[in-house]
Amino acid sequence: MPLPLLLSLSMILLAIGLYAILASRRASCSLQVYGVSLVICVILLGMALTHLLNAAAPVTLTLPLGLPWLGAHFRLDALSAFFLIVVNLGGAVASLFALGYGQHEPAPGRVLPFYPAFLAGMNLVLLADDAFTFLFAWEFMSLSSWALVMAHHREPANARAGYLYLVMACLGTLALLLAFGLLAGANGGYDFATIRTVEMTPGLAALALILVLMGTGSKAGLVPLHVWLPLAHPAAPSHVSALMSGVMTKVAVYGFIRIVFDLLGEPVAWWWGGLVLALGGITAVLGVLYALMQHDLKRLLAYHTVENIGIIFIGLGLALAFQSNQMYASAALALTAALFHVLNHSLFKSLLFMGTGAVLTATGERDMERLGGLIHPMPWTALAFLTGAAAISALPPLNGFVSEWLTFQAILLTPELPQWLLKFLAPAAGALLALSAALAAACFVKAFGITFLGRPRSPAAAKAQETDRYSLAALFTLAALCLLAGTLPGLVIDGLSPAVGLLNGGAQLPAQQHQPWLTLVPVADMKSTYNGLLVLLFMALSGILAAVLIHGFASNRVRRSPAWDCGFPDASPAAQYTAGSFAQPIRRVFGSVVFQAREQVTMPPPGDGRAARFEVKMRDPVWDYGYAPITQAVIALSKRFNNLQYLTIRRYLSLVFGALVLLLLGIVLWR
Amino acid sequence: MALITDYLVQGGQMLLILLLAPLLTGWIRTLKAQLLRRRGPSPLQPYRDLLKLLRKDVVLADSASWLFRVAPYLIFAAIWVAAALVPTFASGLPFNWAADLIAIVALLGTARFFLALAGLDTGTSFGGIGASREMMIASLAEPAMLMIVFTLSLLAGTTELSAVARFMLNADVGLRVSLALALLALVMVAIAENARVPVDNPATHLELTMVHEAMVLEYSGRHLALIELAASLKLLLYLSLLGCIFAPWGMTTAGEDLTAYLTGVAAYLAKLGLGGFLLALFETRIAKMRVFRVDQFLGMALMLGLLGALLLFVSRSL
Amino acid sequence: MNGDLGWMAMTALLAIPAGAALLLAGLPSYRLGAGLNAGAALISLLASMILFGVRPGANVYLRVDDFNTYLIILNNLVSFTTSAFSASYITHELETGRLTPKHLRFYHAMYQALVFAMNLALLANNIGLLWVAIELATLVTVLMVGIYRTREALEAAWKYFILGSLGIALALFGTILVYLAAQPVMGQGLPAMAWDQLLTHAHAFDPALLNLAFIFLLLGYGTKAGLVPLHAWLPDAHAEGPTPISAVLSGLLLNVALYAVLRFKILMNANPSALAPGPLMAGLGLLSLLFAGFMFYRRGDIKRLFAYSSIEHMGIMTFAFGMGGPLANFAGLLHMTMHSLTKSAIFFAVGYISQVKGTQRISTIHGLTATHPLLGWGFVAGVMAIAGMPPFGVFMSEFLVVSSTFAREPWLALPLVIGLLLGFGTLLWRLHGIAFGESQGANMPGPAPVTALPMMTHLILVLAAGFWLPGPLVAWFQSVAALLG
Amino acid sequence: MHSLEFDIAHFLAGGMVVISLLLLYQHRLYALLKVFALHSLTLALAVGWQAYIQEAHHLYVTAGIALIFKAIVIPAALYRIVRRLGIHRTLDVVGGVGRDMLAGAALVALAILVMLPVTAGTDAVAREDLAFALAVVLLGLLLMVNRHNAVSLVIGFMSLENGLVLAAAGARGMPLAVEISVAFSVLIALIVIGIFLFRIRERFDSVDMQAMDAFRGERRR
Repeated sequence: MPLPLLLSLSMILLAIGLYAILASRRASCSLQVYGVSLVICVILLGMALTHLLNAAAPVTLTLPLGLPWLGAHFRLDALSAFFLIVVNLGGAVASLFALGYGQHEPAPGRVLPFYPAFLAGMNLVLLADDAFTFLFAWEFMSLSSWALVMAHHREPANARAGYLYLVMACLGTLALLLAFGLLAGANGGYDFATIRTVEMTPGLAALALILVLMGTGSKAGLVPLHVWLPLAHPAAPSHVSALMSGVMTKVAVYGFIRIVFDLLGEPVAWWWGGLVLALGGITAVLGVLYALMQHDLKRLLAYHTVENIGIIFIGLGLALAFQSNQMYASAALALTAALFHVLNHSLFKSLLFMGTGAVLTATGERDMERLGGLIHPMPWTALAFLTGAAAISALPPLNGFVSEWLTFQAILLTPELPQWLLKFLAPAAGALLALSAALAAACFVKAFGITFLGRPRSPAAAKAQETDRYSLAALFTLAALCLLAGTLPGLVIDGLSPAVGLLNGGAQLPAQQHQPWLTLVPVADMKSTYNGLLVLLFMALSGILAAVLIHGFASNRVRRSPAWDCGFPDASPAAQYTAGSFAQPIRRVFGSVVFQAREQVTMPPPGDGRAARFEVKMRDPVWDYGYAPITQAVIALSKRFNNLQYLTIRRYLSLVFGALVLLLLGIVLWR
Repeated sequence: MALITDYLVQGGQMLLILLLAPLLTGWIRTLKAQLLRRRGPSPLQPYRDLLKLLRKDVVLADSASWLFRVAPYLIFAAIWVAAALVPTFASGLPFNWAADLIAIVALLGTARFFLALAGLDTGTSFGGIGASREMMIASLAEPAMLMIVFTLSLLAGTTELSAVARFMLNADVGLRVSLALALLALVMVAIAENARVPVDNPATHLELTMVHEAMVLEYSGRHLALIELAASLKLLLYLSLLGCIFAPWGMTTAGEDLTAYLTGVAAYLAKLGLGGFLLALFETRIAKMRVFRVDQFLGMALMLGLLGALLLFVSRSL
Repeated sequence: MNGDLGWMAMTALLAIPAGAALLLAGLPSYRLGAGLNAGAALISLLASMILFGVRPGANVYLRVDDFNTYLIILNNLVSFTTSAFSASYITHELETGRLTPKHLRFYHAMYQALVFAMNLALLANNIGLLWVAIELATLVTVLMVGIYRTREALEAAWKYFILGSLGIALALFGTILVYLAAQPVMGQGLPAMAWDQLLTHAHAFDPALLNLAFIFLLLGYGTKAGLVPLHAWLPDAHAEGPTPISAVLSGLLLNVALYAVLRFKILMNANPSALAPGPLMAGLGLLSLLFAGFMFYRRGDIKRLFAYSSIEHMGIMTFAFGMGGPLANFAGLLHMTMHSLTKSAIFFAVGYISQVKGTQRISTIHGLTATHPLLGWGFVAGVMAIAGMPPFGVFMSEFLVVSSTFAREPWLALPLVIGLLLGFGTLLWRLHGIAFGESQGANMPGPAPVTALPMMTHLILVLAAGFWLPGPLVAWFQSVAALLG
Repeated sequence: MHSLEFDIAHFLAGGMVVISLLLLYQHRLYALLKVFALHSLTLALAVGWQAYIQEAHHLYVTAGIALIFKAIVIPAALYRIVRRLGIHRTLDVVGGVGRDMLAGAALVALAILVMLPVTAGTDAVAREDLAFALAVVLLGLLLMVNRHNAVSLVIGFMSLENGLVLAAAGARGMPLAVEISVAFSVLIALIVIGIFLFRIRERFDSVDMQAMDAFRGERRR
C-alpha cells in the first residue's frame, strides 16, 4: 500500500520545514534540510517509478481531514505517478544541487523552511483526489513558492515579482474554484470519483474548460497569463527557480490534464482542441521572442519556460482535437508527445537554471552583458550548460528533439480530421512550432555564446571559479538524463504509455522496446522512424574517425596567437559582440512587429568628445494592452471610492436615511 | 549475404558523397568563372586546397576554448551523417530509416548551432556578426524547410526520404501546385542554407555583409579543412535532396544487381552536374541582396511552404 | 441535575463579568486590574466550556441552543486572549503616557461590562433583552473608543455614537414591529417576545409587518455589523480606539450584531408569505465586499486598513447567509468563527507593530520580517489567513462560498470573485510594504516572545481548523445551517 | 365610544407628525427647543391616552417620563448649553426649508403607504399610531440629516425616539421591560450626549460638526 507511505513522506517534508524555522540559524541546517529532502525525493521517485513501470492499478485513500463530510481523498494512478516522477526527479536533483549552492545563501532563514514545504505541496497536488484537497495543496504550493520568491525581499524588483505572482496565482485558484463549483454541482459532490460520473451540458462543459484554461494556464504561463512568470522565477534562489520553472509549471499542466482529460471526460466539441492548439502555438512563439529580447540570463530561461509550455499545450490541443473525433490512436501519439515534452522540459530547464545558479555564485552576475569567457574557468559547468542548451534547442541526438519530432508526427496526422478550421490550424501550429524551435536555437547560441564564450566582459567574470562538487553532480545527472532520454526514447514512451492509456480510453502507442535497434516507430513502420541511438553512434564514429585520421596522417600541431579578426586584433573585450547586438537582426525582423522595437542612435557631431549612444525602446504588448488598463481602472475607481472616507457625519446619516427610504419604497412596490 | 551488400552499399554511398563534395564545389566555381568569361581554377582545385590545409598547423586564437577545437569535428560529423541519410543513387539503404527528413533538417541545425558557437568563441566582432546573422537566417530557413517536409510527407504519407523517393518514382504523382511551391521553396532554402548568392557570397572576405565566412574567419589548418569539407558536403546534400525528391529517376532500390547500381550512380552524377550548372547560372545572373532583405526572401520561402502544406491539407478533404 | 449545572454556567457567564465590572470600577491599581480582568475573563471562559456538555432549558429571557453555544465559547475565548494581550499592551500605553491610571480603571471596568453585554446578547431569548444588550454594548464601546480624548478619537467616538444610536433606534422600531406582529397571534405579554416561541408561531404572523420589521432590524443591526452603506462608523472607531478594543469590536461585536440579524432571518424563513430575506442580505454583502476591496488600496493607517478588511469579511458572511443552503450557511458560520479568531490575532500584531514603530502610518512601516521576525511573520501569517490562503481555515469557508454560489447563481459568483480578488490584491500590496523591504524609522525592541502567545494561539487554532474541524462543532454548524434554511 | 377613542388617539398621533414638520420648519435654535418641548408634551398626552384606553397603567409611567424628561428637563438643559456656548444664531439649513417640507410630506405619505396593508388582527388604533410613529421617526431622521448643528442633531434624534415611544405605546400590552429599556437608553443617551457636548466645547469652540469633520485620522490625499 504505497499511498500512506507517500503521504507520510510528504508530511516529513513539512516537518523538516518546521524544524528549519527553529534551526535555520545553524550552519549545518542547510545540509540537513537539503539532505533529507534529497533522500525523501529519491524514495518518492523510486515508488512512483515502480508504480508506473508495473502499470499497477490505481490505489485510493481517504483521511478524516479537510471538509468534514467529505474527508481528504487521495489517489495514485498512472498519470499522477508519471508526474510524481517528474516532480521528485526535479526535487531530488535540485536538493543535490542545493547541498552545495545553499551554502552561499545570504538569507537561509527565508529559504530553508519553505523549500521542503514547496516540495510537499507539489507532491500533494498530484495525489489529491477531491476538489478541496487539490485546491488546498495547489494554493499551498503557490504560497510556499511565493515565500521563496520573496526570499531576497530587499530588491524592489523581487517584491514586485512576488506581488504579481501571488495575485495571478489567486486569480488562477479562483478560476479553478469556479470550475470545480461547476463540476461538483450545487450540493457539493467534490470528490473526483463523483465528478467523473457527472454528465454536463456542452455549454457548462465549455465554460469549465475555459475556467480551467485560465486557472492552470495562469500557473503554467500560457500567454496572456504569463506576465508574472518571467519576473517571479528569476527572483527566487536558483535551485528554487529550477523547481518553479522545471517542475511547478508541470504540476499546472497536470492540473489541466487531470481536469480536462480525466474529470471532464470526452471532449464535447471539436473547437476545444482548436482553442488549446492556437493558444499553445501563440504561447510558444511569443515566449521565445520575448526570450530573445532578454539579456538577463534567468529571465531568458523563464521566457523559454513559457515557450515550452506552449509546445506542450500544442500537443494537448492536438490530443483534444483527435479525441473529439474518436481518433484515439492519433490522440495517443499527441498525448505521448506532450507528456514526453513535460519530462524533457523538466530535465533541461532544471539543468539550465542550475547552471545559471552556478554562474551566479561564481560571478554574482545574471546580466549576460557583464559575463563572458566563463568556459575557461568553469569548463564542466560550461559542458553541462551546453548540453542543456542543445537539448532545449531540439538538436538531435538529445531529448528535446524527440518530443518535438513526436509533436510534428502528430501534426502530420491532422489531415484526417474532418473539421476545416482544424485543418488550417494544425499546419499553422506546425509552422509556429518550427519557428519557435529555430528561434530557440538562436536564443541559446546567444545565451551560451555570450555567457561562456568569448572574453570576460567584467572583472567579476574574469575572477570566476569552477563550482562545487554537489552542483556539478546535479548538473551532470541531468545532462546524462537528457542524453539518455534522447537516445533511448522508446523506453520512455513505453514507460509513460499507461498514463496515456488512462487519459485516452485505453488507446496507447505500440510498444517500442521490441523494435530493432530500439528505433522509434510511433505510427507505423515505413511511415516515419527515428533512431537517436544510431544517429549518436554515427556521429561519434565519423567524428572520431576524422579526428584519428587527421591527427594520425596529417598535422596535429597547434600554435597560439592573438585572434586575427581580419587584421584588427583588438585588446578590448568591449568590442565583442554583446547579447544585444547578437539579437539585433532578429529584433529587426520580428521585434519591430511584435514589440514595436525602435532603435535610436544619437551620434555626437565630429569633434565632440561625448560617446555615441544607442538605445532600443520596446513595448510589451500583453502588458500594455492587457494589464495596464485594468490596474489603471482599479486605481481610478479606488480614488473615487476613497472620497467616501471623508464625508461629514450628516452625509453618513443621509446614507443610512437613503438606504432606509429605498428599502421602504422597495417593500411598498414589492407587493 | 544481401545484408552485407546493403551495408557495403551504405558505406560506399558515404564514401562517395565524401569524395564528390569538393568536386561539386570546384565544378560550380569553374562554371561560374567561365560564365564570367574567366578561365577559373580546375574543378579539382578544392582537393588541393583541402590537402594543403590539412598539412598546415593550426593557429589558435588565445581566447579560443576547447569548444573551438571540438566544433569542426562535430560539424563535420553531423553534416556527413545527415548527407549519408539522403538517398543518392539508391533508396531503402539499411540506415535510411535511422532518421527521417525532419531529423536530417535537425542534424543540419546541430551543425549550425556549433558553427555559430565557434564563431562566438574567439570573442571577435566578425565572429559575432556571422553567428548572429546565420541564426537569423536559419530561424526563417528552418521553418520553411519543415513546411516543405510537411508538404512532401502529406503527399507521400511519410517523412521517410527513401519512401518519399520511391513514392515519387512509382506513384503517378502528376503535376501538383503544392509540389511546385515546395520545389521553389526548397530551392530558396537551399540557396540560403549554403550561403550562396543572393543571400551570401561564398567568395568574399572582409565585407560586412558576409555571414558564413565571417564565422569561420578564425579557423585555420585542419579545422578549416574540415569546415570547408562540411560546407561542400552540405551543398551536395541539398542538391541530392532536390534530386531524390523532385527527380528520382534512375534511382535504384536496395538489393538490385550491380548494373542497376551503376546506372543509379550515373544518373546521380548527371543530376549533380545539372544542379551545379543551374546554380552557377543563377548566381552569375543576380546580385547579392542586403542582409535585411534576406528575411523577406526567406519569409517568401516560408509562405510558399506553408501554402503548399495548406493546399494539401485542404485537398485531402476534397 | 445537568440542567442546574447549565443554569449555574449561564448565570456565571452573566454574573462574573458584571461583578468584575463593578469591582474593577472601584479598584485603584491598574496592574491588579489587568490581572483581575484577565482572571475574570478566564473564569467565564471556563464557565462557557461547561455549555459544551450540558445545556440548560430555555425560559422567556435566556436560552442556549446550537446557534449560540459556539458563539458564546468563541466570545469568551477571544475576550480572554484579548484581555491577556491588553494586559501587556495597556501598560505600554501607560508608559508612553497616552493613558493615565484613572483611565485604565475605567477601561478595565468597561471591558468587563462589554463582555457582560455581549454574553447577554448571545444568551438572550427575549428579543427585547437582545436589543437592550446590544445597546449596552454600543454605549460601552463608544466610551472606550473615545478614551484617548484626542480630537480624532472624540470625533470617531461621536460618529460611532450618532450612527450607532440611530441603528439602535431603528432596531428597536423593528423589535416593536415584531412584537406587534406576534401579539395578535400569541396574545400579550412576555411570551410574545421570546424567540423560540415566536419561531413556533411565526407562520401565522402578518407578513407585511414582518417584512417591515425585518427591514428595520436589518438596517439597525446591520449598522452594528458594519455593512455598507451603514459602515461609516467602523473604520474610525477601529482606528482611534485602543487596539484591544479594535480586536474585540472586529472579532466579537460584529459577530453579535450579525447573530441578531440571523435570528430574525430565521423568523422570516418560518413565515411562508413574508419576503425572502436572502437577496437583500446577499446584495448588501456583495456591496460591502466590493466597496472594501476598493478602499484598501489608498489606506494610510494600518488599523483602518484592517477595519475595512472586517467590513469585507462581514460582507462575505452576509452574502453567504443570504445565499442560504447547507453549504453556504455552513461556510458563513465557519467564516464567522475563523474571521473573529484571525482578525483579533491580526489586531494583536498590529497593536505591537504600532508600538514598536511608534506610528500607525503604513507608509513608514517596512521590512518587519527582517527587524522583528516573530511579529513580522506572525503578521504575514495572519494576513495570509484572512486573505483565505491555505493551510488556514478561512480557505475552507471561502472555498465553500464561491464554489456553491457558482453552481447555483453564476452571475452572483462573478462580482463575488472580483471582489475577493480585488481585496486580496490590494491587501497583499499593503502587506508587501509592511512586512518586506528595507526597514525605516524608529525600531523599538519588539515585545517579549511570551506576549505573542495570544496571537499564536489564535493562529494555531485557525491553522488547525484548516486541516480538521472537531465533530461537535460540525454538528452544530450543520444543525444551524439547516435552521437558517 | 370606540370612535371617540380612535379619534383622540388619531388626533394626538397626527399632532405629533405636524409638530415634527414644525421642527423641520424652525430657523432658530431656541425656537427649535421650544417646539421640541411641545413635541414631547404631545407624546406624553398620546401615551397617556393610550394608557387610558388600553387600561395599561404602566404606560402612565412612560407618559410621565416623557413629560418630565423630554418636555421639561432636556429642553432646559439644552437651552442652557446653547446659551453657554453662545450659538443661538440662525441654523443654516441644508438646501432650504421649502425642500425639507416637501420631503417631509413625501415621508409621511411613504409611512402611511407602508402601513396600509397591515391589517391582520391589529386594530385600527394601533395601525394608525404605527403609521404616524413611523412618520415621526422618518421626520426625525430628516431633521438629523439636514442640519449642520450638533444640538439640532440631538433634537432630531430625540424626536425620533419620541416616535419610537409612540409606537411602543401603540403596541398593546408591550411588556414593561421594553419601555424601561427605552427610557433607560434615552437617559444614557442624554448623559453621553451631554458629556460629548461638554468635551466638544472644550476641544473646539463650537458644536458645529463641520469644525470636527476637519479632524480625521487620515487626511485626503
